[in-house]
Amino acid sequence: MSNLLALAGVNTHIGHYHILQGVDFVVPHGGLTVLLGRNGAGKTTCLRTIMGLWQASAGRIEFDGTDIARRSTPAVAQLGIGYVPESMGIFTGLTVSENLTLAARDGPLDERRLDWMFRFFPALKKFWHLPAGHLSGGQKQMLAIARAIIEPKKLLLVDEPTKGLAPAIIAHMVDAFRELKRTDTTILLVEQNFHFARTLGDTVAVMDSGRIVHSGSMNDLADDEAQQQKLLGLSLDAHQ
Amino acid sequence: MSEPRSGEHPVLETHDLTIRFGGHVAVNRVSCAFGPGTLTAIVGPNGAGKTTYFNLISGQLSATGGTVKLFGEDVTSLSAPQRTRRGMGRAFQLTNLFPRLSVLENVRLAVQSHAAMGLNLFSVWSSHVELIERAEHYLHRVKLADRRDALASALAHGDQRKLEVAILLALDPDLFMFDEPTAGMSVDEVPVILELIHEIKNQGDKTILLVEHKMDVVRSLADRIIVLHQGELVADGEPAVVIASPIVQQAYLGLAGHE
Amino acid sequence: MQRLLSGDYPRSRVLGIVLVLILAGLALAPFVFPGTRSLNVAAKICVFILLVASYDLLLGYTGIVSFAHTMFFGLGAYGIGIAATRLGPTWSGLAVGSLAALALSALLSLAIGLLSLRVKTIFFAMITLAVASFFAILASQLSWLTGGEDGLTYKLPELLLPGTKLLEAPLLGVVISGRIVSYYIVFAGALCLFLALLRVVNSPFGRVLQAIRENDFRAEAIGYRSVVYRSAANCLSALAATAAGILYAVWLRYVGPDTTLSLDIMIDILLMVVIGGMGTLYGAVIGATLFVIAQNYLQDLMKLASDAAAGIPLLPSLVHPDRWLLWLGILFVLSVYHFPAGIVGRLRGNK
Amino acid sequence: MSDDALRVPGIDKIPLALIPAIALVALPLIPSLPTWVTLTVAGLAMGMMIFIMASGLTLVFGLMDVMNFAHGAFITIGAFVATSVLIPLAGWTQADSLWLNLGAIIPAILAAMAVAGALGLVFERVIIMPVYGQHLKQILITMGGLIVAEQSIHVIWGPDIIPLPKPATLRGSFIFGDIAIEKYRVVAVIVGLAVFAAMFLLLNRTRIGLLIRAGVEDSEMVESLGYRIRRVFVGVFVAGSALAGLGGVMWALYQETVSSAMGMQVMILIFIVIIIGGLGSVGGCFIGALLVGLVANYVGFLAPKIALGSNILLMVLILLWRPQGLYPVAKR
Repeated sequence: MSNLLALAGVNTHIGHYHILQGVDFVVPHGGLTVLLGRNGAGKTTCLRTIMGLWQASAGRIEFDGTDIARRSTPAVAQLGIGYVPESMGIFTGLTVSENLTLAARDGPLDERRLDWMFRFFPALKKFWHLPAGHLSGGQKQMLAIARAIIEPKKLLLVDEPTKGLAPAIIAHMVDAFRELKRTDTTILLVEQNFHFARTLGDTVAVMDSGRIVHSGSMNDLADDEAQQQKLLGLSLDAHQ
Repeated sequence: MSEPRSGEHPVLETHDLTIRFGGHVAVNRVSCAFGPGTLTAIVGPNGAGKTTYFNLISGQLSATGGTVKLFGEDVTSLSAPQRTRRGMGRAFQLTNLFPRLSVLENVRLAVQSHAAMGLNLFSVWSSHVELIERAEHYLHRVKLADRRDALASALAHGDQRKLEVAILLALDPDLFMFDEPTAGMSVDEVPVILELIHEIKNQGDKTILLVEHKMDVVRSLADRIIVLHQGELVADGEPAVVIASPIVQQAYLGLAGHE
Repeated sequence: MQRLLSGDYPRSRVLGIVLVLILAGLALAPFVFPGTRSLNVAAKICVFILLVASYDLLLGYTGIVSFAHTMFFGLGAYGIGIAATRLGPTWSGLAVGSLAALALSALLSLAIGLLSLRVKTIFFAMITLAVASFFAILASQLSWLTGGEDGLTYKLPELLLPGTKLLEAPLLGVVISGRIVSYYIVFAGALCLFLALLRVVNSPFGRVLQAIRENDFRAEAIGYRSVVYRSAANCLSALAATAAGILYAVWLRYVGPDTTLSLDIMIDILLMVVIGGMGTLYGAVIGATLFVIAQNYLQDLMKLASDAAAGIPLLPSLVHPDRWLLWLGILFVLSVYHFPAGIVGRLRGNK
Repeated sequence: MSDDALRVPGIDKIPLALIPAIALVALPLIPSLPTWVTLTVAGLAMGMMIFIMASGLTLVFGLMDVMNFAHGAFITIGAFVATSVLIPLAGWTQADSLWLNLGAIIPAILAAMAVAGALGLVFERVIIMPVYGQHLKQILITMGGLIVAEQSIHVIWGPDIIPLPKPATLRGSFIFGDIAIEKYRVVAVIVGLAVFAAMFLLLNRTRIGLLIRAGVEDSEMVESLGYRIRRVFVGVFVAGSALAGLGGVMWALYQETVSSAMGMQVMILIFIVIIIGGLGSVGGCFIGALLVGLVANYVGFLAPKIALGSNILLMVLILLWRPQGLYPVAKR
């Protein structure tokens, strides 16, 4: 399997902070890669750097064979990368329909694709003409994901889709991502919820303090409880 | 400001403290009391509401429900500066300094606030030698004395975090609130901060709240852990017991979500 | 010296020399630069140093943009003008006028501050602009009180009148008239109040203002209520501007909308504070001195240039004496971009 | 924030009701119905002209968080450019023929809008671009731009006030029984409504409008969807400047004079309108402009002495009621 996205030695500074300190990892074609790590490890910065919302101060970000590290955000998006930020970035004053129409950059909404999405995000159909600000947290998250995939994308970046959501909605979200995987969309998912990550992930990278500290297959990590504890968890010697 | 007070009331109490953002309940009816001389760690996964809980206590956010009491006095409707004047001190997760003022000046301003001299109009600030000496003393404690004349913005990240702590010390609060004090610090800088927190704790009359992810740090410092998950208080007790409890393991590893 | 300057030294040799020269020039103006016009210029420099310094307390130290500064300046001037017209040219009349103006300024500045200082810089700037323009129109409309567009010309106590001779013989070749007394009242008043402002910005209070300018969120978190400090700064600045207005009215024996209230003067103040250097009161000294001298003498120079360039298209109108503001405006824009610390910052070698 | 989620979708109608409410309150106070009608039309006309000038400014603020204190310069420049076109065509404007009048006015308006728009483009690139996000510098730099622009007007058109008579067919009034309504005011109302309708349709019915509305909320997310929001920003800035130019022409014809100070005088009203409406809200700006126009005319008739203060008083009252203005723009 070849890699769709490859980061090599990526450094990002935000003001005086040196957040990414040489990040290397790859996202293979067609799979779902999970980026794990605790709060403040640099996961969100990593996605924002890929999107060009922060500029990398050093390093290469190769997408589909071209270096996109110096590209502007719209240019990155136009290459076929969809982005669901942690804040979801819903336009609350626009209706559900308008949010999706805006995201369909290449023209009118594709009815068939829309029907396909309504199957696993039925709330969107129900509230089609409601301003998105009135949706619940889970519905907003669905809209945010739907918006990112309203047109077929080569790569989807999703930042903590389960944050703040109730268990039943998380279960629903799992189904949606499974459906999405079937369409051969490559996905890079930032998560803290390990269970959610384990259910969906093919490969995994773990970040800490601005670096990748582990990468490999999700199954290997899921089977190795000691490793899990060391990388993610609660054990005494997790740190230094 | 910080004269000893009678022990009838806990230093800090929150009762049914709640805040909603739109439909999302970020902190949900959290009731908890913190006594003098204790160090409580607040843990929980990302988005659990820890920093929001802190913001509600220190007054950066106002609650949609519930109360905050400091030494038995209801401070829920007071502003952040008013709470600070009553003995709360807060260090921030993201460093939050006065970038174009000197390191010494950053600390001196906190000393000056503690001395309630902010509205002093007609004396020269440098004539208040005692304030400057106190500020220097706190810089010594965080090992920043040699950078006193540098601009705060010129400090390295780790040093900025130390300065953040020095400002907190300079407020000489009864209640210390640390929000991930060691985040982003290099390995050799962390002990300086931990040592300081230890010292404050050993004074015996201060109350410390600590939001922290690193469990080794939590274990080495805390007498008590409370766990927030999805805005609710899900566990409260001694560190060893709480860390071992299944509910906490689940909250952290996300097991609570699915089964 | 340390106490007088509140420990805030020029911190640049050139700046120090220039400041001493300005001080000496103003202190000895009646003797060194005799003549009505040059004494007028000197008095105007004194008044504007105070006015610009008080504005810098807001803009440079607290980070607030207000367009109501001329309103307070005008209140002071009209206080004297109206009192002198209504109560007659007595010292007690002047005192009543001054106190009333100061009290009104304090109230008004607090009201504006409480209504709008909690919010964004832009909002405050817009509100003050609206309120100040309202006052300017008010002054020109209430002609029974303010003399309308024509303003008020009034008498002052005899001691201050030009006809009054204090000494029989001229001193150092200068007749010591009431005019000279007036000048020294203006000079001494401006100097004392400037030093008082210097003290304020270097006081514990002044430091809090800078902290709020840098990071008001954090200033709140360490116990300073920024709205209280901002309002206090706004009020102090207004009072100092009112005092400048009082001095100006004493000097001019005339008050009208164009000399105190107009937006043009507000723009002049902005030019002076930015070109001189924001956030350092010495910038006000340099800015005001340069500006007033330029206003009075640069135009002569430009007239020469304009006449010389006659016949060349566009050039004469570009260097026409009335166009000096065009060049200052360009200088102003360049200052904001390239040397925000102004001339003083340049001299001190800051970036 | 919490009631935000519970609120029924749809716009807040209370501010909307203020306009008829004020007109009705004024009705019994004004001695005769014809006077009331005249004043109401005059107020609406004034409001519409202010709206045309203010709408671009408030939209630019909503989109880019930039307040351009030099916006008044575009108004003045529009008026002067139109004057330069109209003066040589005086024969056409003073002829009693609608077609000749239009033949002069339309090119004048187009020229005014084109020049103001082009200057807007230069202004955005040269003056404002380096200070995005820095409010204090923005205010200072745009004030500097205003000084330079005003002085440049002096260089080009001289310092004197220039008379600018209305075209012949727009003078005089329509008479309905006792009621006389100035023709020009009717035209102003029609043009204002047309601009408002065009803006409303653009914002609510077109893709570019969708983009603008989304950009006001979260410009970063719009970029993440693959749009170059900077181009939209610049476009809005230029359009706003061009509208200021249009408003300048209308205002100058209304006053029948052009002076370099007119932009700044109108700016005060514009600021009051934008503050009343809620910084960044086009709908709020429309209502605010009509309120200011009506109140100014009613009070000007009833109590000319306090007419000047009426707008400030209106602003203070509205801010005491809604500190963020009638339609606060929630963002950031």
